[in-house]
Amino acid sequence: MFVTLKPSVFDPQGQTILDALSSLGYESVRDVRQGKFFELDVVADSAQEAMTISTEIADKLLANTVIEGYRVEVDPKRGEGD
Amino acid sequence: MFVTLKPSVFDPQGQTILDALSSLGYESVRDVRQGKFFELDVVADSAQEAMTISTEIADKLLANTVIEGYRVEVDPKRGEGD
Amino acid sequence: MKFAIIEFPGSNCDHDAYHAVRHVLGQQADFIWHKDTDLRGADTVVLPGGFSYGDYLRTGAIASFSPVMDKVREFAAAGGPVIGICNGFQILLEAGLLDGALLRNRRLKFLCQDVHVRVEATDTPFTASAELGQVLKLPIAHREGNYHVVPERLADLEANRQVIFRYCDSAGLTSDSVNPNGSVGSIAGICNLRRNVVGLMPHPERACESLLGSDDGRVVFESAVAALVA
Amino acid sequence: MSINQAVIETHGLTSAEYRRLLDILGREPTITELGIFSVMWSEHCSYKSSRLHLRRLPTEGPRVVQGPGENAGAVDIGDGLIAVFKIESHNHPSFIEPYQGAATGIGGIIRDIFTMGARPIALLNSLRFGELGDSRTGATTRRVVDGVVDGIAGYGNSIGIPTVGGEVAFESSYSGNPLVNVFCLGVAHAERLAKGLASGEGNPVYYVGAKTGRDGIHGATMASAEFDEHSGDNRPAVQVGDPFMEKLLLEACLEVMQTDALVGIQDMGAAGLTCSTCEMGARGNSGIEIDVSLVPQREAGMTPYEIMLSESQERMLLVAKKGREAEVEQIFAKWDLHAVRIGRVTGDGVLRVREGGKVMAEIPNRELADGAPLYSRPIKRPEGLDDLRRLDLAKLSPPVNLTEAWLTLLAAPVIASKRWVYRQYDHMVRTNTVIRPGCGASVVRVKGTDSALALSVDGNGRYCYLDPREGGRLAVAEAARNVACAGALPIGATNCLNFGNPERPETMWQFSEAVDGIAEACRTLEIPITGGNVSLYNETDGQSIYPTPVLGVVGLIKDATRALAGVFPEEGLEIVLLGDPSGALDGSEYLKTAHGSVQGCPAPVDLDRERALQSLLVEAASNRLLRSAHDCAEGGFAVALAECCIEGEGGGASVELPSTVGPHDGFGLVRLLFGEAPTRVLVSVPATERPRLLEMADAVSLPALVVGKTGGERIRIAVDGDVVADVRLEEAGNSWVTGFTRHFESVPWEQ
Ligand SMILES: Nc1ncnc2c1ncn2[C@@H]1O[C@H](COP(=O)(O)OP(=O)(O)O)[C@@H](O)[C@H]1O
Ligand SMILES: [Mg+2]
Repeated sequence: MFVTLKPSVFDPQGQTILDALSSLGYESVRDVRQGKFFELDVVADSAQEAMTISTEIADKLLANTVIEGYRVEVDPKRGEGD
Repeated sequence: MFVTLKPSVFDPQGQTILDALSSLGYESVRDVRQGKFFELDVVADSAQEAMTISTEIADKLLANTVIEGYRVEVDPKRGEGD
Repeated sequence: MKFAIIEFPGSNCDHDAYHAVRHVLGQQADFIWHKDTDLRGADTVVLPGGFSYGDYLRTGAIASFSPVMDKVREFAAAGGPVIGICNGFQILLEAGLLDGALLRNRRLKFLCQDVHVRVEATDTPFTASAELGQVLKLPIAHREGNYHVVPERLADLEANRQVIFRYCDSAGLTSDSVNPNGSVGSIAGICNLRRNVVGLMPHPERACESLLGSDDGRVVFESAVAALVA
Repeated sequence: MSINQAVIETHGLTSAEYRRLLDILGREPTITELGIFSVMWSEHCSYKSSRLHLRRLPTEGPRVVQGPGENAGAVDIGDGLIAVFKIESHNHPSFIEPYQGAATGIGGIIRDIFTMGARPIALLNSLRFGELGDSRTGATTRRVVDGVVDGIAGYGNSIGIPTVGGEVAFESSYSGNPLVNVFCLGVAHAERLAKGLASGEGNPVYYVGAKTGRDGIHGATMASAEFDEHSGDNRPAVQVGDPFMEKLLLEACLEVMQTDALVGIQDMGAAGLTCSTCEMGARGNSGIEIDVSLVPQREAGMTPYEIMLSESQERMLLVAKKGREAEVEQIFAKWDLHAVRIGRVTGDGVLRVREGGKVMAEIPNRELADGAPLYSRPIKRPEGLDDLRRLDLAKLSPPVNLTEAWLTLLAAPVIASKRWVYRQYDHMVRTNTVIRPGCGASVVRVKGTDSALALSVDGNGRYCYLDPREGGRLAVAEAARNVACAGALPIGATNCLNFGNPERPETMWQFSEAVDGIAEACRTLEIPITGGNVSLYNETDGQSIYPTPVLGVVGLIKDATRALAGVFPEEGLEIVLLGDPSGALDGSEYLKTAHGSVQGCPAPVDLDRERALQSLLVEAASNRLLRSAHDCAEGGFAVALAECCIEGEGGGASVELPSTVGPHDGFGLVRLLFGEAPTRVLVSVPATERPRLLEMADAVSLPALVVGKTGGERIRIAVDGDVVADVRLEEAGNSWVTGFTRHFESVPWEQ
């Protein structure tokens, strides 16, 4: 689950990293944006269900949709091992 | 670029989120680990080169390799639009 | 006059708020544990500062789901005065009781220092005893105090006079250099449309005794008392 | 695993120590037992090299309620209350991972305080780093400074205990081994003092807090071994702090202590479960039996060895009264904590570790806790010390422009304002901070009483390097003087002794000398040492740090409204210099900043006169004679004067000093302005109070010189009628206020 600031929101952390990189000579880096990601271990009957649960969680808790956007990916293989 | 705490390192944030989810009734979530991710816009001649630069940056600046591991992915198509 | 001071796990200015209203102002005050679902007849609700749930995930995010927040919502919906200070402000935003969000300070670091704020409206229960344009010296202590709303919403806030406190210098002038955290419009505190819910980043409860350097913050709590008596 | 020579060595035990172990057990140890012995007998836990020396420190006094030996010391502050305080080092972890190292250091010292039943109300920190300007190590230093300050802020701010003061210094000797010493103070009701002991056969032993992981296994032994280039191998051993968990623990433990259901309590710090079980048993003359399979675990497949040695943070061990279990468990549950019964108190004096039905370790407690061999390690005065102590100014030239030299000194990272640091610390939470960080000691009031406590941590490694005994005396005198300048009577002290490798006789000489110096000063000034911490093996690749004792002194102000600030509060006050006008350049900041030289014999402290000065300050403050008091420390008179003006509200100042007789080496004025010496304080008084102040000074034969007045837009120093240094207040302010940040930000990022 990936949570990032919306493009319209200024990202001071990304900007600071960008400044640091340019002072280190990494001129080829044009932009940096910092986000969060969450690995959730979800028990579900199907990838579909896992997706539904995760999306709900992202929307409700893990992202603040006033400033952040999110993207959910499900890796169903993970569970099979259990 | 994905930066996560090494598996053996305690992740208090993930633990607290897990507890919160369970008190919200999301019992099916078994584990949460929180990580950071960075989107870098790198100008490079090849995906290979972008990979090299990004990996170097992750190692030097973005990840604290004492407690964190990282993974780099390059999305070459991105650049084409520019 | 009775204040309810809500305690979340990780709140750490709860005792400071209690001290200010109970011992400095001499009003009644109750601590309300976040799992409680009874505000015990309080007249005013205070969401204090601190690091609820460690500020893990996002400041105020997890606390906004606490059982007591349903009661706070009801209380606010009935017009009851609610103030969120620092982390309490962050919780009100996450709970949707106020508009906008708080980002990391523009220079990233935690900032603990005195600032000046200008009172922009006196028709709220927490500024009624202040004068319009009055400059208060109050401490801030936060890392996520950079207030953000999209431009259209900012225009609404301004049009509705929902901006209650703005960072300024000791003479009351706003400028980028006296905006400590990068907040849009130098906003230090806002209220809801109904004007009974107020959130602010500075800590008035830390500025209630001259022994501690300023008692400018008293007016916030005195307003609440006066508003009720009136 | 079979226990062979190699295994014993990796556990850091010498063959003599291993023989002792065999004697105690009367058999070969299991691997779990070997692990337990190795951490308990590490330098860090057993103080085996230092303990014989520490006995020379004075630890008694009429106010002492708890001396060394418990988790923290305590002194009586009246109103039925006690102040509980201690200082600890977290040097090695902070170099490996600055943020987490410093953060967990804060977590550890806070636990030491609330373990005693005290509500922590203030934190201080004493930091030493390499030189920011060093082209080889500067970038690393920048990263370490940034991480350490961030870590202290991250933990302290979150848990809601104000970090009200501290100190920061830079010397190349710390570049590979920074020092992070943290101090915490709490207040408790005298009758509620909790102890770390286990007694009452059959009483339940509880584990509460974070789950146990494989963190920091061998942490305690790591803190006791010097670094080398392979230190990286220790890296996975870094622990992550969880201030939120600690906040819950703090509140829950204090709530449990309100009941009388508790017998004893101790945090699991260095050496975790091992140290807490064994020490609690030993203190209570009992045994403890635990079952490691009941210990909450974060990782799968942990062995008893790992569980016993883990240094996971934010964990406490409690002994409750039998029959009161439900009460205790309920309080923890309220705070979302789960108190787990992992064992019980026994009457046989043995630490017994089971894994289910199997006994994995069985060791007599007392021998384990107190039976570590004590070493009287060889001592030798370093060769070359005499050369070091000879300062020959003839080879140096005095500054052409004293004003410029002054501005340079004001901007030196050691002297410049530490606002960049303390602004990141919440120093006001809990609404007790009467005097904030900025200049001199900090003052916190004690709610519910009229009184306040003044706090200061001080040490000067350079003085100790040149003369460890004098350095020890000077550190005590300075910390106490800072507290007295706030109008507080010094009533207790704690110390953190940071030294190099004790196996070097020169280090042990430094150690022994410093301890004697501290002891002398504490005796004369009547300040008991109630506890502290020793950090040895502070060296990297054979290069030792400066010997650095750091003293934390606590002072009592009976009436909080009489706390004195360190800066001029208004214009038109008279400025009086108490003590001798001139100082020495030996070991001074001037000599180092201007000439890169660390040499000479630091000016010694006359302890009787120091005592007279401090008593005078306390009395004059309590009579409201003084408006401010600031001691002249690093940078001497001129720096102290500038700080009083810059941070204050009194504008500039115009002063006149008499020239003093000294060697005709061209450095006379430099000594007068920037020379360093103890027992010198710059005070401001209303003109009406001046005669009384001078009388008081005269009565104790303390020199007191009216040097000038506050006010104006310039700071001007004249000597015998000639202006020798003169600067606009704003310009001086700019140098001092921005000096630290400018140095810091001019260091390139680490490559
Ligand atoms: N690491 C730090 N943390 C908090 N405050 C600090 C720190 N370093 C310095 N300060 C504050 O800055 C001021 C100046 O410190 P210092 O130069 O050591 O002066 P002094 O020894 O005279 O107290 C003090 O008030 C001190 O508390
Ligand atoms: Mg000092």
